[in-house]
Amino acid sequence: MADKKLQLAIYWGAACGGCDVSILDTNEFILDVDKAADVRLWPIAADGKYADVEAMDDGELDVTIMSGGVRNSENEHIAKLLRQKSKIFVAYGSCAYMGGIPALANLVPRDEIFTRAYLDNPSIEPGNQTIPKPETKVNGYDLNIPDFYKRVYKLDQVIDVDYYVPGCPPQPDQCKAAILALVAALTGQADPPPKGAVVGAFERNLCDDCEREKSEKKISRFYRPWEIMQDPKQCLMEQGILCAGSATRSGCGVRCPNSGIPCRGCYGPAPNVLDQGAKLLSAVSSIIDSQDPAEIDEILETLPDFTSFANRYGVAASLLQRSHRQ
Amino acid sequence: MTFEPKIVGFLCNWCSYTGADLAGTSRIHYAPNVSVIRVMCSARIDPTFVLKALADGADGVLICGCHPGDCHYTEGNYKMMRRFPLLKKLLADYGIENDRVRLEWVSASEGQRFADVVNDMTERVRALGPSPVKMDLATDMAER
Amino acid sequence: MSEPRTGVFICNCGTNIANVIDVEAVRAFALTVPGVTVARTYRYVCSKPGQEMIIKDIKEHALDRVVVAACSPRMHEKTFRKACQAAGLNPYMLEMANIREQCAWPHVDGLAATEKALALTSAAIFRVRQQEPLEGLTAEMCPTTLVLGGGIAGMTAALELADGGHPVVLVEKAERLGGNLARVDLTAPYLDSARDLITERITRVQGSSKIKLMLRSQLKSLTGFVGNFDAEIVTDGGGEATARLGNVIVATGYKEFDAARVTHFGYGKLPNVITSFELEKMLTAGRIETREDRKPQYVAIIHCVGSRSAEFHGYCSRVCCMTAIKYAQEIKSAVPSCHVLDIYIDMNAFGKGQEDFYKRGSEAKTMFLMFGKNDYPFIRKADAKDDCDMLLVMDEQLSGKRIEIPADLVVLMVGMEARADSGEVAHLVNISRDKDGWFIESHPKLDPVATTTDGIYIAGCCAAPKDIPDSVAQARAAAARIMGRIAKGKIEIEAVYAEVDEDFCSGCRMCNELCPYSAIEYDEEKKRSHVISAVCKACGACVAACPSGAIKARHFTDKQIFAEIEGVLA
Amino acid sequence: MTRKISIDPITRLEGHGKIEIFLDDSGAVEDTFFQIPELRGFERFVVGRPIEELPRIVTRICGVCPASHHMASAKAVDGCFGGEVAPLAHKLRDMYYQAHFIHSHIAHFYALAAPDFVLGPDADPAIRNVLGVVHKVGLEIGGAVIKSRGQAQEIQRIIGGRNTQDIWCLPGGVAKGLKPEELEQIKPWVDELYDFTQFSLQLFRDVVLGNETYVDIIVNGPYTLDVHNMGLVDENNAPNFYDGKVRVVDFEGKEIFKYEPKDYAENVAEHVEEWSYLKFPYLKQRGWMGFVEGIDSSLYCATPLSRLNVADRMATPKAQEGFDEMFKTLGGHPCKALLANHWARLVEMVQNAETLKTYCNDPEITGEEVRVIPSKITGEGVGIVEAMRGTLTHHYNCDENGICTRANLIVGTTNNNAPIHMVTKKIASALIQPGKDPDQGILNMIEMGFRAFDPCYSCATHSLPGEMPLEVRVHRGGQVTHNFKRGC
Repeated sequence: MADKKLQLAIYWGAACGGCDVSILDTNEFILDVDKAADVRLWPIAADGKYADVEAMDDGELDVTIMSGGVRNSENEHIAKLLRQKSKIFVAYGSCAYMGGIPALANLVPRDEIFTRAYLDNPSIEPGNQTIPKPETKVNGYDLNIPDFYKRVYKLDQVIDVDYYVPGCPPQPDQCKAAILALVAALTGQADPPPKGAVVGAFERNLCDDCEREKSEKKISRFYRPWEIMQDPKQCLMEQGILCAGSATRSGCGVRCPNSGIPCRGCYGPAPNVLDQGAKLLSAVSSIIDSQDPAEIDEILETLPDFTSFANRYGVAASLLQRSHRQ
Repeated sequence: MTFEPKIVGFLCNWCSYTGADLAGTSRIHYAPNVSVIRVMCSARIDPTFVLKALADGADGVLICGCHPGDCHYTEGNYKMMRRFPLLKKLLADYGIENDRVRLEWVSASEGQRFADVVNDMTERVRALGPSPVKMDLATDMAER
Repeated sequence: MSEPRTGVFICNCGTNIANVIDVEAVRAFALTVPGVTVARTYRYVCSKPGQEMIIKDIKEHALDRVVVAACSPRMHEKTFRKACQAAGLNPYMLEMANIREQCAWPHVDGLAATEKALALTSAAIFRVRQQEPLEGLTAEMCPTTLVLGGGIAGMTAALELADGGHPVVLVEKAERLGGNLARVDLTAPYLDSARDLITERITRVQGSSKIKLMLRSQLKSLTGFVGNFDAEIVTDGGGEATARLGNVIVATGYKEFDAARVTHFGYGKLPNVITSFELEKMLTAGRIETREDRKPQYVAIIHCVGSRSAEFHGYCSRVCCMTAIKYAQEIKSAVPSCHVLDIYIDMNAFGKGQEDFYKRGSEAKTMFLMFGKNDYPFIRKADAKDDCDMLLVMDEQLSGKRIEIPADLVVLMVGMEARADSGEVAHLVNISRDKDGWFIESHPKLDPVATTTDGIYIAGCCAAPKDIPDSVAQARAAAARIMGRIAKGKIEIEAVYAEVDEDFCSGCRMCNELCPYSAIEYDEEKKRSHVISAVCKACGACVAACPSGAIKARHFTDKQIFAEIEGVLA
Repeated sequence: MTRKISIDPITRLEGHGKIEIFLDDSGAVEDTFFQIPELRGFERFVVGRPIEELPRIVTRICGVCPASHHMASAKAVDGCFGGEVAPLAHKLRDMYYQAHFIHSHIAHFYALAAPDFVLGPDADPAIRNVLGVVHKVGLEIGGAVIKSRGQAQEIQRIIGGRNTQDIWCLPGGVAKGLKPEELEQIKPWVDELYDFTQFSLQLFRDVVLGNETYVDIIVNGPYTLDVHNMGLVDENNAPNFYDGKVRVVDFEGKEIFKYEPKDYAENVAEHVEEWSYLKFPYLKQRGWMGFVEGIDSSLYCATPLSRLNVADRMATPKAQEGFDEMFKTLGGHPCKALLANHWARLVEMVQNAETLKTYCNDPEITGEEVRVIPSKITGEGVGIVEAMRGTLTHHYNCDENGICTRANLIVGTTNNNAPIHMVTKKIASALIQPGKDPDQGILNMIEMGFRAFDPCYSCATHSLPGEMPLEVRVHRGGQVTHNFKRGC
């Protein structure tokens, strides 16, 4: 490139597009990005040719911002290609960072996903026995579709990632801050963050920014959000409503608890934590107000399906990564 | 050759670890499959330890603490008592068989009991065969 | 972190370890682990030359970490920490692999045991890599000692301390001092008067300016830590007192076994079946008679009532045998005409002067009969034609015959058992009990006076059945230990405790309720929680529970334990 | 299904939406296949989750229209609790949803459709994007576009606490109400948005209708299909996006049927082909008759145009004017010109803005009774809303503890799977004739066909949202003779 503009690519793997919308949600900032950078690829908003990317030199792109994890062979292929073409690779959003909601599929066997989608389903064509196949022959024509992997991977399980921006989706201001930090680093105005850093989030957990009043905690039963009318001022955990805020990095602006909805952990674990779910488990169970095994079981009955709360966005990032049922 | 399970034990310093020492001092013989990691109290045992042990290739994890009401820290073992059932639910959802992770109360004077627990657990885990976790994670990557 | 320089020392423990584990294989393995500079095996690493070897290597090879694969850390961790210190290495840069108690001793298959020893050693090497130098804290040592129990042990300990010039608070539940010994007449083996033994002490205790005596009183709560305890003491009738204390001696004694629980002796039904303590009463009164006020012609003394039995207590109560011999002699001198039958399982005469005492006893006309463990004599009312009140039926072991013995008075040598409130006491002062309810020493052989809680000591029969000299010895030992620490003035607090990294604490307050010692404080201003190091006992409950990973357990950090896990499974 | 397939570098590329075109010996189009590469299995992995969590999980099916999934899901969940919902909550949800429609329609029209019309289908792809449009029409208008979309998003955030991955709905209502001061904050934006919808219509008139070629393409291009239309209508058969009955009308304007959401499974079924992960819905009573057009066909479209085709009228006055103008210009109601979807979108946007205005002036809207605590768990619910891209159906079952036992989803774009498959063949056949060699131009032409549907494969298969990456391969005599790619 003749001019000094930054070479930027924005791409999605097994994502929903919400991350791209969060970039659009920086509104006027988009125009600044347009001034500062050549957006070489951005499927949701710009016209980029796959061939163009293939034709790039290695490292020709300054930054690739990729949302979404890896669900199939295509996701992996393009992630690897963009990694090769990029100086800095940013895993953007919870899916890229931790696997995200799609990684809840890691708790179920792949064949059951097909059964449910194509066979056991109230609106499927009566008597249907057909299931899509990667390779088929239809009246003499060979057709194929990509292989659906056994599980979902977070990006750094497939490629080398330089920085992470957590959030589902990342809060637009955080997105802005992260992009500005990278631009500053690339234009030599600031030191780059240490490799592997989580940018666009804070060091402390959500409780640090949550306005709700907190006191000592003891839980004698859990409530599901619809079971009670909550006190908007008091800590949700203390009201018995499971909230992942205490085990989740802050940076989202506390939008869920502020709206009366408990945190589900999309910003991921605290800096020193290996497994967000295990930590939430440890904290939440420790404050159960009983020393009697039977009573403890009763109390836990009021907290169904804890696993999907423990790693709502991070099954792929959890230590066990997926179900190991044989 | 029969499969020899590798089991990681997390024992509290005051009751269970002392009990395990007593089993040795009393020359009570038991299966050599459990390697013990000493913590001050079962309350120090973070569920993360159990998950990490499984992810790193342990075929089983044994947790031992003082009997309820007899904790050196008065109520540390109750914290473990509360975490354990929730941890078991989580492990079940991740497809980890029930017998692979176990919590037992072993006092400083129960050398024999410690030996029995180790023997019984070793047999159960041997019956289950090797833990799939480490292998799964390796083959997933290969299959991509 | 620059590549660590670790020294690994594998102990043969004579043949204890080396006979089962291939220590050379462990040594060879250790040398293959990155960061290991030297690895040696040695006959006894804990011996002086063994420690000198470590010190020498630390200096020569500039070691910054030491792993000792030997016995249980509960045995020698302190020893090797001192060695490191002597070489100028921070004691917390040591880690032990327990390849004796938890490997060589319980395992027979040498190959498997060696495999496990490798795993344990590798775990220690991985762990020590993550360890950091730690400094302990010091705190004031309050010179006042709380003594719980005014029996012979409690009074002795109190006087020992008072004589040393140190203040004592002596708390006794009953309205008088003396404990169980006050219920005894003469003592074996020298037949000196128990009364004389205690009255002298009671008067001195009451007279001492250093001893604050609180009768009809009980400990209500104990908070704080060694050198800095705060006690709440309640007295019957609503009196409440608080005291600042440095140390506590628990000397709460024992309770006699309830003879009624043994059915075949008919205690409670047959009026002339009495317990040893009931006999003591008669002896003190100097009148040995049956309920019918007749002088007994046949007195049978039965040993091991409640002791050494499958049904009740497995242990030996230690004092009953000699006491029984004492009774035989006292009864003889009180009622020369009567026949004394001593019915026992084994004669336990282990202590000083006791064997002679037993000889003298047998020379006096006492008939010794032996019954088998758990094969108790049976007592029934005699028939009119018989010249006695009761008949004892037993399978006599020495003759091998089933015999009937006449008896007018049967004395049951009731054993000792832990007091009903021992659980409560253990909870109050935070020490643990064994399966029989006796308080557990920090080490049964090497430290039978201290407990697992720093600053809490035990003396007398609350720890296990003892005779008077043992109780007194333990009491004086406890007092001496405490005086030593008082002399030192300050006390070192272990460097192992939890601390909050405020950069990561989010003030969620999950941990606040979890500390049994209330060592966690929440700062409303800063909206952060923090741990009072001196009060923290390092259990790690808050560390595991902290969802932010903001609380660190010094010397038991996540990093260190993760490394240990990786080491075991490497 | 767990068998392993090794994927060589060439087949790796075939994750793109893909069209296979097969020519006969004469070189005429013999057959075409439109294939969708991916699925994610939401229907399966929401099973076992507490049912009230689903509205906050299924939004990740699509971040471009998360509110559609949030609303359909919330209504299905309400059903599982016996359908007790605070009346005010329905109003607030509907209000919120109008704002979401505006945000999405603006994004689609200006980012995806406008480039074709403002810059022209033949413009250099490198500038044929939203920024190109901005540069062409000027920063001022570009700024207005960005500002308006931003306002529509912000309105959702203020009402529901969050936009993009909505969190707001709970069984029996919503988690928070609308405070008077929040309403005051919104009001001026709503007025501005209304003006912007008028501006957008005018822009369409000037740039598109003012251009002969465009009108010709719209009306006479190969972009028509003789299939039926589906859409959600209120009791007056006016479009309703949040609630109502599903009406299906044939392409001649005759009502085929109208059903309650709970009866969807009697009326719609999904056909499966081995060669695509995406299912092909059809009218169940007619049975699967293959990819055929005609008055007896069992296929239908569910698009903005379809919604106006099934509607007898619009629900608001200014929108009604737009409705009349559009069908008059296009030669009557209903209309089969797929490209008219862009216009229909703008007309819908007017109704959205007008509805928002009405709510802003509703004195009850700032009330506090926004949620009731459900008294029972009845175990089944169907929620249907109009997603921007078509009728969206969520159907859940749960056990007595409110744990999800089954979930079934028929999403907007899926409805249009068969029509898209067919229109590609139409376009291909029109462009590729014996002796006429296909060229790169085929891509844009085919792509315009796609854009009409605004296909969202994030929704449909949870693959790639927004612009459809595309690969076209032409086979002849068992050989691939041409291979065109765009996007990725």
